[in-house]
Amino acid sequence: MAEFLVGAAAFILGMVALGLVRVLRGPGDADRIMAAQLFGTGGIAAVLLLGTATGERATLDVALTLALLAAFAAFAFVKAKLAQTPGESRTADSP
Amino acid sequence: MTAGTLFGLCAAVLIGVGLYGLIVNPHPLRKILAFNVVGSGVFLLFGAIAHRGAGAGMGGDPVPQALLITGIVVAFSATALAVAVLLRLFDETGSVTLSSDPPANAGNDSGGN
Amino acid sequence: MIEVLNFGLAALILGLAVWAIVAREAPAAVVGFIVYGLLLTLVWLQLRGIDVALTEAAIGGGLTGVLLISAAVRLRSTESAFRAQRPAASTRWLAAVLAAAVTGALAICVLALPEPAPTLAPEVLANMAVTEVENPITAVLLAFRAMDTLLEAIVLVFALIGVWSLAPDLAWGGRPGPLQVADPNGMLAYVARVLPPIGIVAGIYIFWIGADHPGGKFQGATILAAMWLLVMMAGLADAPPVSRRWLRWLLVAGPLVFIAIGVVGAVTANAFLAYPQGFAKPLILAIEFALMPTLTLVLGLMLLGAPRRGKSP
Amino acid sequence: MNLLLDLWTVVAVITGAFFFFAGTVGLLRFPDSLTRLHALSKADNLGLGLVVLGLLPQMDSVSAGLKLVCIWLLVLLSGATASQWIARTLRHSGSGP
Repeated sequence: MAEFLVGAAAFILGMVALGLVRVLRGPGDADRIMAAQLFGTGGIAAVLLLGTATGERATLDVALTLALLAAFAAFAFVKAKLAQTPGESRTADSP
Repeated sequence: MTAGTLFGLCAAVLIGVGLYGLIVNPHPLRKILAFNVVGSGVFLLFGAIAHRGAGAGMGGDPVPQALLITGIVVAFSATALAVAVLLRLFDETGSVTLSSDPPANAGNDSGGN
Repeated sequence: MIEVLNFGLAALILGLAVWAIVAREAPAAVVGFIVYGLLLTLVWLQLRGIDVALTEAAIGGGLTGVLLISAAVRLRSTESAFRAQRPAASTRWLAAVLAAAVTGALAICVLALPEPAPTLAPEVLANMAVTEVENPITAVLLAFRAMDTLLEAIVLVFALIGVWSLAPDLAWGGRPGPLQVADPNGMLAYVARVLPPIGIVAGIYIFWIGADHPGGKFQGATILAAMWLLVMMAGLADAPPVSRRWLRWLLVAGPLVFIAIGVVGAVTANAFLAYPQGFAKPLILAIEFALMPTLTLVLGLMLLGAPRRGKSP
Repeated sequence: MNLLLDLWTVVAVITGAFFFFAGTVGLLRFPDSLTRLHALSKADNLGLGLVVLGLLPQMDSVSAGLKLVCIWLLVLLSGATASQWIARTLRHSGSGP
């Protein structure tokens, strides 16, 4: 079982790593953030799989921390981006 | 190859890559980024050595691992201070250089330093 | 299989480090660096340093990413001027040779490390019972190398003072960070209401289990600081003015309690920061409790930067 | 029983991994940013969700299982918000429809 879980973690990491091509190609910063977001989710899945494979329960807490902070970079990016668009900061939060 | 040796060698390359970036990237923010790459390389090297010291039922030598935690937090505070200085300089002057010859006029100054 | 994973991780990390250096635009480089931080977390797990992985996940993946991506987006307009300033080919070659030499020397050192590896793990294990904590990392941080942790807490407070001292005269004593005007019914405001209660519980949980399992005050404080930041980002609460007395007291409370306990140790146990017999665990807990608010505030305020808005905005 | 649970883990994890594959393909192949954003949510919701469901029988305590589900819900919450926010910058910068 452990071998299978490690293999699955490696597969998922390989997949989301392919998605990083978007970081290289862009074209916009938003596409890059998306690739990072996908990698974050894949990374959490990999941490869970590896933690279960080794039976080390504390890795769950690592995944919990990652999940709590996963979207912060995206939030900060959007905030900074909207603050730069003139006249946008005031209506920033109304769709 | 053991994980310790593999990531130790990886760390050595990271330090080299970061050092190169620190020298050749003229933009201060990119220098901060490169500095962080060097820093994480040093931490990783330290961690690889800690991993070799596994024993007594522990996955690694706990003393370097504890110092790593201290190091990561201090590196973050140094980065935050550097970024704050940079942003303040930008707010004040609209550019992020201290040179008397601002880079905006340096378009014809190709080559040299 | 695990070797394949490790090699893949190493290759990805190297690729992302190179990307963070060579990318044309700073935001693109920073995104690469954020992913790089996440990968480092995985590497720490592979190196069996779960405490370090937690710290990296919280600080390297979370706070540093927020700090750098905001700065990169703000400084975007300054980048084009610097592109003309690329150093000459000779400089680049010299830098490459220097970097390669450093890498080579370090690689030789890595390969020539002594066998068997020197380790302090058995000694930590032998002496851990005295401290009554179960997590060896916490035992090292707060008992065997408590001086490092004390100095680190002081360094953090000094770094924050450094950030604050960048304030323009008019804004001194005012609130740090930009004024956030947010729609109370917006999406971010929604997350800023739902996530922090869970995050605060998780942060305190990570802090609390630190005595016996991987976790501790740095990781817990980082999560709490991130939650505070989220609430401020959404505009639900404003940053406190830096002249507030309670804020300043909380900022120095952690190091002061730490030093006080250290001095008590000097009197009762014959060494600065030594704990009297049988009181180790309560004193360690007292230090952790005192450091927790200090670290949370320092980490959160450091991300906000220098005070920018005067007392009456 | 044990074999059955293991089988469940294998099937769910493989299906979850497939959705990560699908998310990556979408991120790489879809023509514009908003459709790529749509591909992202597949990995968030289904990929991680199935991995979590698959790992549930391998947990040795109820609290560990609860934590696992919590992690998934947190990713769902922040992932959905982040997507919505990224979409907004796309609209403002004019690269959306």
